[in-house]
Amino acid sequence: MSRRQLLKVEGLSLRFGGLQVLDDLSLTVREGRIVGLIGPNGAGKTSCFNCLTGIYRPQGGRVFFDGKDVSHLPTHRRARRGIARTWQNLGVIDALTVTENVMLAQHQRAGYSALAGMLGLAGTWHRERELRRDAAEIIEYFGLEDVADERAGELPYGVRKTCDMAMALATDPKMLMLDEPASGLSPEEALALGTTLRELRDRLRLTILMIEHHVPLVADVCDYVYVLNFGRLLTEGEPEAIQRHPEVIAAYLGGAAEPGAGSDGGTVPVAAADGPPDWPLVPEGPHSDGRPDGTA
Amino acid sequence: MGAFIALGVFQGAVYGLLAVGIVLVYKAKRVFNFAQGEFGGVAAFTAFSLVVSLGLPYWVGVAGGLAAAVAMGLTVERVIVRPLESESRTIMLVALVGVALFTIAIIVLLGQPIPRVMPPLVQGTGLNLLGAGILPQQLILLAVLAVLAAAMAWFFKTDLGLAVLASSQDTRAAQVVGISPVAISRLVWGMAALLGGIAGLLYAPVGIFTPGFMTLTMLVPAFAAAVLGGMTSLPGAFVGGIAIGVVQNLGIYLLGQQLKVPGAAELGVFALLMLVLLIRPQGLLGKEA
Amino acid sequence: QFEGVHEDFVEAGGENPGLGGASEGTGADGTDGTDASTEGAGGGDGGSDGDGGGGGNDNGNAGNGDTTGVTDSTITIGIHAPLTGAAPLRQDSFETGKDLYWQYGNGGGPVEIFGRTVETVFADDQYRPSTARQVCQTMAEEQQAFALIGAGGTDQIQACAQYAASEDVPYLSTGVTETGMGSLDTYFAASMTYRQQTPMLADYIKSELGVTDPSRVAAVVTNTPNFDDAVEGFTDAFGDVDVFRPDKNERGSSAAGNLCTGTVGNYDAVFVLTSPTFYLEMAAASGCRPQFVGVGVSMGLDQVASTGCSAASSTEGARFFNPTPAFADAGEYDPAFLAAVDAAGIEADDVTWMMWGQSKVLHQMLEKAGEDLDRGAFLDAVAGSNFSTGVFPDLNYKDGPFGATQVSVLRNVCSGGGHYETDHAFVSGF
Amino acid sequence: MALLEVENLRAGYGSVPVLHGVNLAVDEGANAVLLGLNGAGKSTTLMTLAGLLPVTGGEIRYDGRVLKGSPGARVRQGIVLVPEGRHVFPALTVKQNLRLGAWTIRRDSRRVRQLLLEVYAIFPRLEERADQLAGTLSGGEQQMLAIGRGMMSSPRLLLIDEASLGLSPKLTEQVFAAVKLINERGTTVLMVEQNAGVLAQADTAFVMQQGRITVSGSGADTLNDDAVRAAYFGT
Amino acid sequence: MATATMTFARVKVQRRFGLALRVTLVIALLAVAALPLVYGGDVWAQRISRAAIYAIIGLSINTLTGHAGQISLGHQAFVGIGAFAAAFTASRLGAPLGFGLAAGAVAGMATAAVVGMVALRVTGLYLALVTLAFGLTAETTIFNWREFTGGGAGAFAPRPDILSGDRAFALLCLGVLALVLYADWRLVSTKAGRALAAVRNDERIAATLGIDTTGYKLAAFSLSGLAAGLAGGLFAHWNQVVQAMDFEFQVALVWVLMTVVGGLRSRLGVVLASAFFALLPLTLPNFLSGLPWQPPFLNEAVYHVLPPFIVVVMLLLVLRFFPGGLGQLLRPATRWLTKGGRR
Ligand SMILES: Nc1ncnc2c1ncn2[C@@H]1O[C@H](COP(=O)(O)OP(=O)(O)OP(=O)(O)O)[C@@H](O)[C@H]1O
Ligand SMILES: Nc1ncnc2c1ncn2[C@@H]1O[C@H](COP(=O)(O)OP(=O)(O)OP(=O)(O)O)[C@@H](O)[C@H]1O
Ligand SMILES: [Mg+2]
Ligand SMILES: [Mg+2]
Repeated sequence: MSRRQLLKVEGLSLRFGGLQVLDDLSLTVREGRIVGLIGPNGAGKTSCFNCLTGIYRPQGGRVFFDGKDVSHLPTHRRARRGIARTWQNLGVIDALTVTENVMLAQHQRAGYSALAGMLGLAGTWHRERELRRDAAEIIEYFGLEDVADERAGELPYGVRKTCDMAMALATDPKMLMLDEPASGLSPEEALALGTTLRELRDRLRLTILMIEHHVPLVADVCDYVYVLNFGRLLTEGEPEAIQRHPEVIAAYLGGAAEPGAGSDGGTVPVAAADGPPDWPLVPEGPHSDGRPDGTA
Repeated sequence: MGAFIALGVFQGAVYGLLAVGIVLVYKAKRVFNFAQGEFGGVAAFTAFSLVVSLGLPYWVGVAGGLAAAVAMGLTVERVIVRPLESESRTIMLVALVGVALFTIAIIVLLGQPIPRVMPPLVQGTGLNLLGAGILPQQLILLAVLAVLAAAMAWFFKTDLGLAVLASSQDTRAAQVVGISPVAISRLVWGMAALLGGIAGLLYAPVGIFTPGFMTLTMLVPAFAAAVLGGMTSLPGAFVGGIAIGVVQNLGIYLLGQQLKVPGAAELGVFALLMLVLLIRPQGLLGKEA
Repeated sequence: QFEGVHEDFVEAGGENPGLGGASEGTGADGTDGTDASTEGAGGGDGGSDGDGGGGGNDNGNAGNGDTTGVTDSTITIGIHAPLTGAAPLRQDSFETGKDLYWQYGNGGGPVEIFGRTVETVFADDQYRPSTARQVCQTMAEEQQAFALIGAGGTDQIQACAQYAASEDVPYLSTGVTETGMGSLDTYFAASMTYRQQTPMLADYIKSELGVTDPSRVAAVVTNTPNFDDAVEGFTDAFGDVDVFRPDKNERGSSAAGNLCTGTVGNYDAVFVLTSPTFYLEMAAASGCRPQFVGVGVSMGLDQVASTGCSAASSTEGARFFNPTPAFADAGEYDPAFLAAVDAAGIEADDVTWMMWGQSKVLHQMLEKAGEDLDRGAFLDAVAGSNFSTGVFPDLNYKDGPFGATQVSVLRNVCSGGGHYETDHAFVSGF
Repeated sequence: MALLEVENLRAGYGSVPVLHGVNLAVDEGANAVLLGLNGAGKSTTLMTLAGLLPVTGGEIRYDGRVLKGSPGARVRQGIVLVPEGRHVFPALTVKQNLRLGAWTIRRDSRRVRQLLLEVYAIFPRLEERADQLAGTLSGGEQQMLAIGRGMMSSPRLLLIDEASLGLSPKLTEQVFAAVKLINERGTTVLMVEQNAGVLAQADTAFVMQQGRITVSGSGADTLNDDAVRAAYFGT
Repeated sequence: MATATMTFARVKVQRRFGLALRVTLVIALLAVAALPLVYGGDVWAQRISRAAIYAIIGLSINTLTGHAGQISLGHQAFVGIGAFAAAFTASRLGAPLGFGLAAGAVAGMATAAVVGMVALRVTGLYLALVTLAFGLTAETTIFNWREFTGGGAGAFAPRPDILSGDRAFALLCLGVLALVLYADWRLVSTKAGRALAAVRNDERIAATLGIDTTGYKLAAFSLSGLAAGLAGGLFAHWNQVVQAMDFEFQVALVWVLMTVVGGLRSRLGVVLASAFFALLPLTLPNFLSGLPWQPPFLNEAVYHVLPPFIVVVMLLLVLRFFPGGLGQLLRPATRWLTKGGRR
C-alpha cells in the first residue's frame, strides 16, 4: 500500500547511564493504520513512546511527523501537531471529574486565548458551552456518562483507562499512541476495545500506534507489528507472520502461544452499539484556524 | 577576613545541626520540616526554666529540654503530620509552618517575648581563632555536629534506616512487607526532635535567645545548607551548613562592610542557594534523584 | 550620601495632609545639615525659632471644641508600645505601669484633674510603623482617646506622630528623632531628642570616660534615616569615628564580628543605638569588652541589664543617657512612686517608672489646659509652657516641641542582679 | 483443614461498602484463583485479608484462629500480599527492595541470604538489575520484583493481585510457572487474575461478582462452568 | 397527565422561589457586610480596606498555590515591591494614584515573573525554599535600599484628594477586589483554569495534552505577582506610609496560612479568611478587654499577644478537620446558593 507515512522514526537511540534503552531504532507508521509495538518487558517500548512525544530526549535519531521534523519540539508542540497518547499508568488527573478531564484534553481546540478567557470576553462564554457539549458527546461515546461527574481517582481502573482514551481522543489527534490499552481489562472488555480501535481508525481516519501484551488483541486489530527486544528491532511484519517468527516466540511469546486465540468481534461490544456517527471531532475540528498559544 | 571565615564556620555549625534534622525528615517523609527550629526553641526554653528559673542542676535542664523536644516531636507527629499524611506536600508544609508559629506564640504567651541568656555547658573564655573569639560551647557544637551527621549517615545504612526510606516512598508497600509506617513515623519525628533539641540546647548559650530564635533566623540558612548538601545527604548537611555560615559572614564582610550593600548575609545565602539549585540541583554531595 | 533622600522624606512628611502648621516656620541654622531645608523643624539645642512646632497652633487652634475623649468625669489617654514583634516590652510591666500614676498617683488615690480621672487605652504596635499608625487611629477615633502617648520605638513614634498631627490629636513621647517631627504641631517630646543628646554624649565620652581618640570609638546605629540625625550629631561632635549601620532586621552577632575582630580592631567606647536585642546579641557575642554607651534605649533598661549581666556580665558598666534617673533610685527622686507601687500592690520595674514619669508630664499638661479641656486648648496651653516633674527632665516648649535640656546618666551594675544605677541626674552638659 | 476461611466478610472504603458477604475457604497447600470482572472487589478482598482494610462484618479465620491485627502482624504469621500495581520502593535498589521483603525475619541473616538466592533463581532478571533503582525498572521487571519481595519472608499464604498485569506472554507464563513452583514448595497461594489461563493450573477457583462469591470449585470445573462462562466471558 | 403538569409547575414555582430566596440571602449577606462601612466611621473604613487588601493578597497566593500548585513563601516580596513602587511613583514622581497602582502591579508582576523563571527549574518544596529565601533577601536588600524605600523610616504614599477620605478609599479597595474576583472566576471556568489544574497535578500529562506547562507556570507567577503588586500599591496608600518592617517573612507566612485556612481554590473561603486575618489583630484585643467578664489570669496586655496565637490555632484546627479549609466547610452553603451552577 502506498499510504502516506504519518510517523517516521530514524535511528532513535536512548541511554540512561550505562543502560542502552533504545539502540538505533527505526520505524514507520502509515496513515490510517493500526500498528503494534510489542516486545518483552523492559524492551524499551514505553521509552520509545516517551521519545516520540518529547518526554525523553534521545541521544540520537530523528522523528518526523506528518512530513516534518519534530525531533526538537517540546512535548506540547508535538501534541498540537496531532500526537496523542495514553499512559501505561494512566494519564487522567485523579483530582478532576471525568468531564473536567475531557474538557482539559480539549485545551488546544478551545479557540480562544487564555487571557481572553480570564477577561471573560464575549466569544469565550459561547465557546465554553460548545466545548462542554462536545465533551459530553465524547463521554457518551465511551459510555462514561454515568460517571461523568465523579472524580476520576475514585473510579475503577478499567473506567479510568477508558477515560484516558477519551481524553486522548478529545485532543483531536491525527495519531493515537496507546500504551497497553488492554492491560487490566477482562477478556470481554479487551474484545470490545478491539472493535472500538477499528472503529476509530475507520470512522475518524485515525492512525494508531499501540503497545500491547495482549496478543489476541494485537493479532486481531493490528495491520502491522514491530517487535522490540533490548531496544532494537527484532523483526517487523504482519501479525500472522510475527506470531510464527521463532525469535519472537523465544523472546516474547513463549511456548504456549496460540495464534488467533482471541475471537474476532462476533459479539457486538457494548461501547460500539450506540456509538454516534455524528462525532464532533471529524468535520468541524478546528485544524485549520490558527490555534492560539496557550499562554497569556 | 580570616576572622569572618572563622565566625562563619562556627555559625555554620548550627545551620548544619539543624540541617541534619531537616534532611532526616526529608529523607523519611519528603517533607520540609519547618518546625525543626522550634524543637530547639522548646528545648532551650524548657532547659532555661529548669536551670535558671528553678535552679536545678544543668544535666536536669538538658534532659528536660530534650524530653520536651521529643514530646513535642511525637505530638506533632500524632496531631498534625499523621492526619495530613494523605494531603499534598504543600498543605503539610503550611501545617508545619503553623506548628512553628504556634510554638513561638505559646512561648511568647507563657514566657514573655524578652531576650534570655542560657548558661553554657562549659564555662571558660573563648579562644582566638584567626582573630575571632570562639567560645568553648561553639567548639562542642561543631564536634557534636560532626558526630551526629556521621551517626545519621550510618543509620540510613541499617535495616531500620532502609525501612524509614522505604515507608517514605510507598506506604502501602511498606505495610505489605510488614513495616509499620506509624512506628517509623514516630521514630523519625522523635529523632528529628531530638536533633533539633540538641541544636537548640547547644546554640542557646552562644548568644542571647528570644522566642523563635531558631526559626526566625536560623531556619532558612539551615534549609539552604540542607539543599546545598543535596537534601538527602547527611555529610552534605554538614558541609552545607558550614559553607552557608562562611558565605554569610563573607557576605557581611565583602558586601556589607566594603560595599555597604544592605542585607549582605541574606543576599549571600540566596545567591548560593540559587547557584546550587540552578547549576547543580542535586547539591554538592547529593546523588541524582 | 543620604542627605538628598533625607530631605525628600522630611518634605514628604511635611506634605502629609493635616500637618497643617506649615505657617512658614523659618529654617533652622545653616550648619545643621540634616534639617537645613526643613520647614519649621526644630533644630539642635535651641537652634530654631519658636514658630515651627508648638507655636503652630497659635493659628486658631485655641478652644477648637474637639472634646474627643473628655467627659465630665474622665479623660481617656491612648498608649502604644511594642508588645510583640522584633523588640517587644514585657507585657506585664506594661499592664501594671500604664495606669499606675493615674490610679494611685494622688497619694495612693486616683489623680483628678478638674474633677476628671484619667483612663487609658492601650495598643500593641508590633514594632511596625504601619501598625502604629493604624492603632493610633483606632485609639483616637474609635476608642476616643483625647491624647496619645508613644512609649518606645522611634519609627513607630514617628508614624503615630504624623497621624496624630493630621487629625490634630495631641501626642507625647520620649525624645527620639527630630526628622520630620519638628513641623508636627501636635507633637511634644518629653525628653531630649537623640540629636540633642549625641553631642552631649560625645562630650561625656571625652571628659568622663577619657576616650578622646576618634579611632578608638565606634557607633553602631540601626540603619534608618530616623537615626541619621543622631549619627550626625555624634560625628559632628566627636570627629571621624567608625560608624556601623546594621539593618533594622539584622541580628547582633553579625555586627559582633565588626567590633572585636582583628580587621576592625578593638574599640574603647562603642555608641549603640539599636534595638535592645541587637545590643545584647552584640555585647554577648563580642569577645572584647568595650565601654558601651548610648542614648535612647528608653524602655525596659533593667530588663536589658539583667539579661546582659547573665551573659557573662557582657553589659557591665555600660552607660546610658536616660530621661529619668535609675529605677533603683526612684524613691530618692519621687517618693510618691514607691507609695503608689505599695498602694497598688504591684511589682514595679523601670518600665513602670518611665510610664509614671511620662504620665506625670501629661498630668501637668492637662492641668495647664484648664477645666474647659479640648484638644485645641490643650495644644495652646502646652506650647510655650514650662513643666517640671522631678522624674522627667524639665521641659520648656517655648522653642518648639523639643523642649528638654537635661538627661540622667545610668550605669549598668551586675552585682545583685543586673540593673542600672544613677551616675548623674538631670545634667545638661559635661 | 482449610488454612484460610472467610465467612460473610464485609469490607469497603470508608463508608462505601464493597464486599457484601464473601465466603471462601483455601486449603493448606492449595493454589487458588479468584476471578472477577473489573470492580468486583477482588483487590478489596485481598487487601482486607492482608489487614490493609478494616473488616466491617463477618470474619476471617487463619489456621483455625480468627485473624486480626496489623498488616505487620499478619506478615509475621505468614500472610503476604503482592499488591496490585507493583508497589515497589522506587528509590531503593532492587536488592534493597528484596532485603526489605524480609523485614519481619531480618534478624535471621542466613535465611535472608538464602531466600535472596532463591528469588534470583526464579527471576534472573532481578539479579542482573540488582543495583538499579526499582523505580526505573520496566513495568514487567517491577512486577517480578514485587513477587520476589513477597517471597522474601517465606510466606505460608501468598496473596497475589493480578500478577500478569502488563507482563509479556512469555513472562506471564514464567510468572505463573514461578507461582506454581512456589506453591509446590509448600506455600499456599491465592491469586487474583483476569487471565483465564491460570484456571488450568489452579486447584481451586472462585468467581466474584459485585462483592460476593458466586461460583466456587476446582479450576478445571470452573473453566467449564456455563455460569462462569456467562458471567465472566460473556458467552 | 394533568397531575404531572401540576407537579412540574409546582417544582418550577419552588425553584423560582428558591432562586428568589437565594438572591435575597446573598444580597442580605452583602448588606450586612457593608454595614460597618456605612456606620463604622473612618476606623472601620480603614479596616475594610485592610481586609480587602488582604483578600487580594490571598487571591494572589491562591492563583499561584491553589491554581498552579506552585507554593510561594515569599509573597511579601511581591507585595512589598508593589507597595514601594506605588509609594515612589506617588511621592517622588508625583504621579496620580492610578499610575502608582499600575506601577505597583507591574513591579509585582515583573518580580514574580523573574522568580517564576526559577520555578521552571526548581519545583515543589525547593521552590518553597527559593521563594522564602527570595522574600528574605528582598526584605533585607531591596526594602532597605534608602533611595527607593526610605530605609527604616519608610516611604510616603499620600492619597489624592478624592480618595483622601477613608471611606472613599475603602470603596476603591473593594472595587479592585471585585475585579480580581471576577478575573479569578473567569480564569478557573475557562481553559486556562483547566490547564493550570493539569499543570498542578501532572506536568507530563499536561504537556501531552498540548498544554504549554512552562508558559502557564510563568503566567501564573506573573498573574499572582500582578495581583500582589496591586495589593501592595493599595496597602501603601491605605497607610500612606510603608516601610520594610511591614513585609517581614512572618507576614508572608501568615498570608500563606490565611489562604490555606480559607481553602485553596475557594474564592469565598480565601476572601473570608483573609478578611478575618486582617481584622483579628486590630479588633480582638479591644473586643476582649471590653467584655464585662475578664478571666483572672489574663489581662489587656495578654490580649495583644493572643491574635497570632489564635490565627495559628485556627490554621491547625482547620487543617486537621477540614483540610480543604473554610471553603470546604462552606461548600454545602455555597452549593445551595449556586445550585445548578457548576463548581
Ligand atoms: N528514567 C529511567 N532511568 C533509568 N532507566 C530507565 C528509565 N526509564 C526506563 N529505563 C529502563 O529502560 C528499559 C526500558 O523500559 P521501558 O519502560 O521502555 O520498557 P517497556 O518496553 O515499556 O516494558 P514494559 O512492557 O514492561 O512496560 C528498562 O530496563 C528500564 O529499566
Ligand atoms: N480507594 C478507594 N476508595 C473508594 N472506592 C474504591 C477504592 N478503591 C476501589 N474502590 C471501589 O471498590 C470497588 C471494588 O474495587 P476492587 O479494586 O476491589 O476491584 P477489583 O475486583 O480488584 O477490580 P480490578 O479488576 O479493576 O482490579 C470498585 O467499585 C472501586 O470503585
Ligand atoms: Mg512499558
Ligand atoms: Mg483489582
